[in-house]
Amino acid sequence: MDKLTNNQIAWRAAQDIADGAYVNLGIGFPEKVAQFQPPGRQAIFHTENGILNFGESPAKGTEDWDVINAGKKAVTVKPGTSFFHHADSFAMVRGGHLDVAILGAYEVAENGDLANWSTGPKGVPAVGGAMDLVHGAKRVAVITDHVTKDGKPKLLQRCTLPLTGVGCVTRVYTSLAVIDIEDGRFVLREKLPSLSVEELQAVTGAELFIPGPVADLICPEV
Amino acid sequence: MDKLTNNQIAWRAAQDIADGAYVNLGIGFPEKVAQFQPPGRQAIFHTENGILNFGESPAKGTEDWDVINAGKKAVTVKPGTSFFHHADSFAMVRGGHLDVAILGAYEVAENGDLANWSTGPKGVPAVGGAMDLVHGAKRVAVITDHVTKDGKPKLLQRCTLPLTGVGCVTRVYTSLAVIDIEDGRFVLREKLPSLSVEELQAVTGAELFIPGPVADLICPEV
Amino acid sequence: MDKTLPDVARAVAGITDGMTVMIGGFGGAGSPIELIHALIDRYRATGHPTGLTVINNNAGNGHVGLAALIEAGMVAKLICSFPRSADPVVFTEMYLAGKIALELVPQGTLAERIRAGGAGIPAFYTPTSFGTDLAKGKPVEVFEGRSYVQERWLKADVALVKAELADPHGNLTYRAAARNFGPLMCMAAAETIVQARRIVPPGGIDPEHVITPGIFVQKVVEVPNPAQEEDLNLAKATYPLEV
Amino acid sequence: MDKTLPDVARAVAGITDGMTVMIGGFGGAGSPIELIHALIDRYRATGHPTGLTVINNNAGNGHVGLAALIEAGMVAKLICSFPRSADPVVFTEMYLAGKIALELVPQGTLAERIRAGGAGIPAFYTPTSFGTDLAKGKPVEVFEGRSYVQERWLKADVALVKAELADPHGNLTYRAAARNFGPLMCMAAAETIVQARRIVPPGGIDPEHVITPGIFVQKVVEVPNPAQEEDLNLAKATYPLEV
Repeated sequence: MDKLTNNQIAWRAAQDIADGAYVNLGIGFPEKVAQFQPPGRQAIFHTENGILNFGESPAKGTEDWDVINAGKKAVTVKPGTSFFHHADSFAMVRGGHLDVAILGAYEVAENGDLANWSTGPKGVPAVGGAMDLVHGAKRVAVITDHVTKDGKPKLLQRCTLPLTGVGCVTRVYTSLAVIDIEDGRFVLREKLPSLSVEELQAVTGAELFIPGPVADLICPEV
Repeated sequence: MDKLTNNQIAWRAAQDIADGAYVNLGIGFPEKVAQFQPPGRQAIFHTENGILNFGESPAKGTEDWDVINAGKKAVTVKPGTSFFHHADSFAMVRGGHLDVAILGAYEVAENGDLANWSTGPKGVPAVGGAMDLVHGAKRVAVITDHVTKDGKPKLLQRCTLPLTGVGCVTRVYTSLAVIDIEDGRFVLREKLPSLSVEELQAVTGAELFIPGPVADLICPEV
Repeated sequence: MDKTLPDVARAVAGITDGMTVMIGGFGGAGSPIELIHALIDRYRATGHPTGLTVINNNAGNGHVGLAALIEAGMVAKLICSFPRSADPVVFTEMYLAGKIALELVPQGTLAERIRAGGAGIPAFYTPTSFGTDLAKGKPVEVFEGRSYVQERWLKADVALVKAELADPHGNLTYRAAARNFGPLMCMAAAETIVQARRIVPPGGIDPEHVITPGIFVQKVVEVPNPAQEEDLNLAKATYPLEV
Repeated sequence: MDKTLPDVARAVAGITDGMTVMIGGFGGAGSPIELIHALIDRYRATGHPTGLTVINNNAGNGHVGLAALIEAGMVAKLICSFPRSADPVVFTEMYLAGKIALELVPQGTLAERIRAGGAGIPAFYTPTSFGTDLAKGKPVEVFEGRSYVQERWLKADVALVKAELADPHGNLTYRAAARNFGPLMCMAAAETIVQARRIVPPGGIDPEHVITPGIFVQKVVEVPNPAQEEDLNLAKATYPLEV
């Protein structure tokens, strides 16, 4: 089965970010979204550890370890950057000042529930800022492989893993499709042209609704 | 009847402020306390509109109207001054970071209740930061004439005017005496030497307790 | 990213009848006089906006700025902590005549309610006002043996704020104690309109010295020589200003 | 007014068994390594302090700083949001062996609970964690049609904080994103102990640029060349450092 690369999923998510939007990208895979801002648009990236409008990674060996993102990777300062403490940073998050948060997921449910912080009681739990982001940003989107490594659906009727947030996700960018969550249902908006709806449904754990046209999900090689 | 001047009451209150104490003085009469810091002691004054460690009034004509105290009077900047916004300022107040707040009073009750913001339903009510200060500072003291302009007691069994705070005052510096509030009682600590306990009791609206020695309240001409 | 506008008239053009408007300042320090006067100009020209709910620490002084806004009849309700000043005649007369409503809020609670509005905190507990008339009708809860009053957040449709420096991203600094409510109100309004003494290019404010990050600001207009309320009142000015 | 002390050993001398200790930093940025190491030195010399409850965003990385404090066996409980790092082996092993307790708190809630502790707010409501395992047992209330979780303040006996500049009053600045939890923890601890890269005379910090006003700070010690956790870990250092 064809599928998008992580870069392509990130590219697709980046196309929906408006010029001037304030954006928080979850640590890891979502950080890639910043690389694919469409020309002419400038998003302002927020990292919850206290930087607004940070820039790209510095060259190796030139890192300033006091200028890092939430994933503890070194970033850079740009004209217009600001620093602030954690309470102010999460005032930005919780107070609804971010336009978009893009996060990874273990599971997303058709009711908008998200599970992305705990795979169960084993191991060391860690939550970070995810629970704040999902109830703070005006729009919460998820980027993810459509299925788990062993091929099981990640888009489900209900999450089975511990929740990060309730009813918070409104759009999912997967390796196969772009799916909105509306009124407790998965609404298919775009899919890979090589994939039939039936094939997509077969790897999705809840019913896909198709109230309107389904666009071809076509991403450049990035 | 002998009585202390307002300057002398302020002087007496100033003697109880330790070196290095963080102090908020209410607007009006309490502001005078700052003038009488004992030599060798340096209190740090806080004004709730966002300055810590401000200095004296500037010469007339040199005022900077962005450097004012809570009474909207011009003050000055000193080495070690800091500016901050109102939420941080009242974090200092409410969070218990001030050592002393010294306020004026319409009435103080033997249970520590204070009334100093409203004389009743007539006119325009105004509260400012008084209600925050009385429940925030580690020690809340009152400076006041012992009686009203028409000779009625201001120290009462219970306040009759709308309360500023409940059980908050621990020491009262009046024009006649220094009185602590302990376990719901007025405890006389100091009185003017020219005044008998009976005379003082006659102008006090609740019983004065005298569990220990009563010192002479002697203030210089200031 | 350019949030700058060419003049104060355009900056306040979107404020409509019945809106809740936060106005920065503590007395005259931080009062965005030119934005307020632009709003009065619009009202005199068009009859709008009116019926405003204004949130400010005070209620104006003399006949300029906030006092002039009230005097013009544009304010239906004031939420403040201290509606007294050297010359409070405008508010006092309208209040006693029943022409303006007042919600009196302790100053620290006012500040915290505004911050809460900006920070997504719908309610919090404070010891302030417990046992007083200003706590009437509010839930009380005991934590660790002490009683606290539950207070709700305050939000606004618009905030009018005076800053010292601004950049096109909306990053701000303030001047001395003119900072007061500005950073909080920027957070708590759907649209924050800032008059800055100077607009500098991005990078013109050291990232360490930014007090209000641009995410909290929507519009910025340069007012190079802002009036100070105290100076206007010493000159016994009234708005519209005699010229 | 002089809050300065001559060395880190004296700065941490008052920390006793069972205390709650806030430690600034987000990962390595802002981690007060020298203060932490001074505390470990004291423990190695005297067997105290032990049984500490530590509040930090993380759980240490490698075998220096907070990780070394945990590895020394001084920490009974950790309150944090993200106990993972590039090399979390110390915490992970002790946690899985049941030798250290963990209270996991969402990061924004952690920050706000600390601020609340410093600001005299015993409880507040947040949408964060509603409907999740981390809200279990906490009161829920509906405001304006949305559900919120009640969270309590966090306070500490001591805070260990890394600053950039300090003056003898305790006024502080920070460096870039090393600011993170520092200003909040300074507010929330009965005793705040600061290591600053440089101590300047009063007036050496512009009043406009002070991030933490001195009222929130009790002790200041100069550490001119502070170690950065990332650099120590790149060098595979363990504490006590090999010399």
